[in-house]
Amino acid sequence: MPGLEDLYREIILDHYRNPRNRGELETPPAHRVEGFNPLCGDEIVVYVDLDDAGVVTDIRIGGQGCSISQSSASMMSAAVKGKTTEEVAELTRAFKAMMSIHESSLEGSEAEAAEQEALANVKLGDLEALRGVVKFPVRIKCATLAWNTLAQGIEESNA
Amino acid sequence: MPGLEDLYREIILDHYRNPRNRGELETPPAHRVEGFNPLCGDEIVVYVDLDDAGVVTDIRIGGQGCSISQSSASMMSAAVKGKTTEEVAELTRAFKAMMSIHESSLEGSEAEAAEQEALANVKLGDLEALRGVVKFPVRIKCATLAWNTLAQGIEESNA
Amino acid sequence: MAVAPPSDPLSGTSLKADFPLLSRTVHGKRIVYLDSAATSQKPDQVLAAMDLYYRNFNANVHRGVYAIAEEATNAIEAAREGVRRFINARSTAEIIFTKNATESLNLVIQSWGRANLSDGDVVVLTHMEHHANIVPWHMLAAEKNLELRWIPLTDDGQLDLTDLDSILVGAKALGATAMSNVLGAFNPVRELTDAARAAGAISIIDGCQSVPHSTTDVQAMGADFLAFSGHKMLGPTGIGVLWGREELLDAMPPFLGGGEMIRDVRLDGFTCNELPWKFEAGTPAIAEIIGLGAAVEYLEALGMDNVRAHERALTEYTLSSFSERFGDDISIHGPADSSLRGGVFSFSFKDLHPHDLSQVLDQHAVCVRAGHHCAKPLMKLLGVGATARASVYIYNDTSDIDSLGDALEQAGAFFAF
Amino acid sequence: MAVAPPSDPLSGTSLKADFPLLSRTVHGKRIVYLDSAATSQKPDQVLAAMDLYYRNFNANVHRGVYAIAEEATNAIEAAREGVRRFINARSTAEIIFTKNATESLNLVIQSWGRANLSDGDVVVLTHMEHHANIVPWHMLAAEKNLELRWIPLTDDGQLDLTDLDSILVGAKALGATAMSNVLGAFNPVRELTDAARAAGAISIIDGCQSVPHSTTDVQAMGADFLAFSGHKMLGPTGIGVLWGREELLDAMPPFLGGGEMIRDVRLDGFTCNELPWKFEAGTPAIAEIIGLGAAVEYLEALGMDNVRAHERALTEYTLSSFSERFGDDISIHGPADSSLRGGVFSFSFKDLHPHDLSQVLDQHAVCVRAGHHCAKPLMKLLGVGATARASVYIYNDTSDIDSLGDALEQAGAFFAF
Ligand SMILES: Cc1ncc(COP(=O)(O)O)c(C=O)c1O
Ligand SMILES: Cc1ncc(COP(=O)(O)O)c(C=O)c1O
Repeated sequence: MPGLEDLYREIILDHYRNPRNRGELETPPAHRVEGFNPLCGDEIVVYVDLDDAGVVTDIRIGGQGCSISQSSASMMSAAVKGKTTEEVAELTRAFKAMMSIHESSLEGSEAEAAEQEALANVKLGDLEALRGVVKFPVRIKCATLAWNTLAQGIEESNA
Repeated sequence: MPGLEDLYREIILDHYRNPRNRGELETPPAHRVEGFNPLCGDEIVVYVDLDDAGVVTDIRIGGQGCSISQSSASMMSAAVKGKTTEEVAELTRAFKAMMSIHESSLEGSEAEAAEQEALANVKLGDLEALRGVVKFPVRIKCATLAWNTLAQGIEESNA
Repeated sequence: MAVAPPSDPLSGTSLKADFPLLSRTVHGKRIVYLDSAATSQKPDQVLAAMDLYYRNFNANVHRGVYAIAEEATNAIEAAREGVRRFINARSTAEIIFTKNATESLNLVIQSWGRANLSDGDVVVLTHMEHHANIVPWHMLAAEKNLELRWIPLTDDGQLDLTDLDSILVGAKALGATAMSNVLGAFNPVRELTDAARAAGAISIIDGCQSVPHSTTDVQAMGADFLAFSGHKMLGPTGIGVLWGREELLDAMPPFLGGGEMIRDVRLDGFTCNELPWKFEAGTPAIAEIIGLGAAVEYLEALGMDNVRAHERALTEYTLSSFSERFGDDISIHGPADSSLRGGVFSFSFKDLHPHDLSQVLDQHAVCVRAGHHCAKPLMKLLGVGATARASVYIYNDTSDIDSLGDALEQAGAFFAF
Repeated sequence: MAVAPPSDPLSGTSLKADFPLLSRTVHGKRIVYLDSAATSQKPDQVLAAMDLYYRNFNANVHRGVYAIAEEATNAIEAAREGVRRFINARSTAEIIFTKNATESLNLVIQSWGRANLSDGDVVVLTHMEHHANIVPWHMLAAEKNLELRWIPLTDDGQLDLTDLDSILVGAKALGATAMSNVLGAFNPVRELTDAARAAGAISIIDGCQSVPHSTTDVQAMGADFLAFSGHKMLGPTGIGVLWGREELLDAMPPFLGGGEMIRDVRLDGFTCNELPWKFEAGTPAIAEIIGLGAAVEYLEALGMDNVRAHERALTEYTLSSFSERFGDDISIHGPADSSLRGGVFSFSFKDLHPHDLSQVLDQHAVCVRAGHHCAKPLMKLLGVGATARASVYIYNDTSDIDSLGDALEQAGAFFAF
């Protein structure tokens, strides 16, 4: 049985207590996007600033939520700053791959397996601390909320 | 356990095979009214002719249904012809009293008890043969269909 | 892929042991249950799955962090995946749980219909529809002034598709049952949906009678919506399914509003949750969804091709043994060819009214239905007020048909005195 | 008639034996179930009633002549009479079975609302409503261009009725919960319905939280409609009730169309069945209705005044022991006076997010809910995104409250490192 220590690593609680990049950015030039977790009421607001080359020049996080959603957002903000949107997309895929439960590998095609391997090489750094969330499936949506919201924000500001 | 003989008395089957007063009347002067048993699809059409004194001068029955609904309609037509609407109303009450299951006499007030007794004196004649229907509760609606339809017809033609 | 089925791959006799009700006696005789088109009996496996839920992980779903709430949520989402697999839907987003097939049909007709139909639009139905696929259309027709057109029937109780294309001209929607609950006829669903699509109409298929009795592949079917009920396919009461194509469901307005179906609610408005939850307002029928999941597993283990082969064999036996035994005294509505029909037999016997007939059969512990079977327009077309209807399922066998035959003989004798 | 109730007429401890789930262990500890406001546990008696149906008289209702169909029909109509008695309705014609309270509310709002409301009409709701009594109004408001007005709250989480009459000016309908599922507050329903009637508005009361926990008398209540769910009052999932005044129900158009709710169906239209069946389309939730009937009998045997007294005693215990144990570390929303509230405690504890809190509590087998409790407008008013919520029922006792307190201490310690 997974214990609380698997979920609440020290680094998570640190990001929760001392969130990085908390705040707002002026819109425009920044883009603002909101995300909801309809199950628990968590809300996240992401402000993201992209330059013409598609580099995340700045990012800020608002909203409220549990330690998992907030620390995930905080770590994300630190991890994506200065990255190109392609790099962000790859990081997002790698993070979500870590967060997904593979109940049956029968369904995965070979192409998917190759993709998995490629993503395994992406460096997640601090984000690795969230790996234990997989053992608490209801909390996975907490961990991915910020990432989905950012992805939506990037998509919208490219449109 | 009640047997089929309790339900299908010979006189019922006789009325079923040789229904009295089957047919139609011209409207006006007669009044036509339809009744449905939504559960089983039985349909009854009653044509009733009332004179100025409120006497049922003629009655005809149409429609289709099971032996219980058809024989009840047939017996009813024979019983009400020539009666005043007051007499018909009393007969209807007496018939329905016979058809109702008194699971608990606790609820009946004294006034109701008196009414019961008065109705017990109404002569039902052939209609008595339908008494066994009470033991087959789903069939009660078959037996009362014609009566409800006639009551509606009389009400409408008085209106 | 499938080889020609053997004459009867299932033994109804041995399956009976799984169904506790079938060992009950009525009026001192062992029950002969021949009313599965109305509702099926439930195997121990389904009852056990629901009992396990109530005794071990009863909790509200989707919103709890604690262990049993998570177990309950996982169980209903696993059942959704089971239903998806059973009908070969593309995604669980397309599997919406309702209270019964009637609600499923009303959901489509009211939500899709209010948003997409307007004054003078044409909807095509068949003359063998169940009230559940007629009355909601009447309600919408009154509101929107729609024209309803009806696909007629052939003399042996099949759809008459001669003029299908012209009937469909200008139609926006087609509603059709995959199998009639009165005639037993299996309809050519793919032909209907192809013709509808060609005419620019969506198709809404009533699968109440087909899904429990034959293999369902919504992708091969070519339909836009499919409705069915759990209680007719070994599942509990209180649960139905609506399958719909994701693009259509996505574009539709919500049907019932409340918890579960929202993403956000404010004083001045709300936004909807994603599919399938957008259409599942309020606390779901948790135990019932779990029971339906167990029913689907039970049917999958038997194999739906085997179910169909068993019932086809039983249909052939019924048609031939009754014609032998009763000749012209019995007349069975619907197609005579067992490849065109399922095990639903609406019949008239001598001059006995169905109501009287089923009363006598009950004394012999034989359960058949008597009535209009919620298909009054069809009854009118057949020229009857009601029929008696016997219908079979996996647990029935030839001995049940023989018992029905014996009871019919007794009924004939009783009313002949 | 009723004497002042003793401090606690029920012993939660001895009732626990009737509830199989409560002897389950989670993470090696005996479960402490404190989420009955979301859904209650079910006693053996309710599970047995449903099992008996499925094993002994499972058949479709209202249309069968045979014995088990009649037994099933009698059972659900007996349950309807039981529900009528339980809420003191005038007639069973007023008891409509739905799938949950959410459907009950949508039924009224859509059927009554579409027929009676038009452009610019005013509907008054309270700021503590559940989404089930908000979202359907938003949907109708968008369709009909209605104005929604909101009764505000006092600082201690009661309705602020200071301006009630002016808020109601010109209103056609009032929707109000009898007891908040977040604040625990019992609202003064009679005062609300009187004011609504005086203003010419009908009143639609959400009884989801009040009906399971206190005596209900719809005639004394003065309301026009009352909605509640079976699963919160010891009954199964998949069943809800709408009570309505017969004159209003009679005048309303049907909601879902299909079998059971019709008197006649033709190609060109249909006529409705009488009440209550007019609003019950399709095969009913037969087993679930029977289960609800058994739940009502169980509650009646306890006595609803005793249920209320038990929960009031437990409420007092909770409020005083938590204030003693945790002082300012805990803050409980809603009225502090136990005569004004039921046993639903939404609280914040230290600076812990409810989601994290309930995760830790789960490790101690304590089940509480964390989230917005389907009351997002209220959450916003309270200035929180979510709360943790513990809620009690007849089977809870002071030892459960103590276990919650112990687990809270552990949670505080865990997050303090
Ligand atoms: C006050 C209130 N109203 C409505 C509901 C909705 O009930 P259901 O989900 O059973 O439809 C609930 C419960 O979730 C509730 O607490
Ligand atoms: C063909 C058909 N359609 C619809 C229905 C309605 O199903 P339910 O009553 O479960 O909603 C039935 C069964 O009664 C049926 O046989």
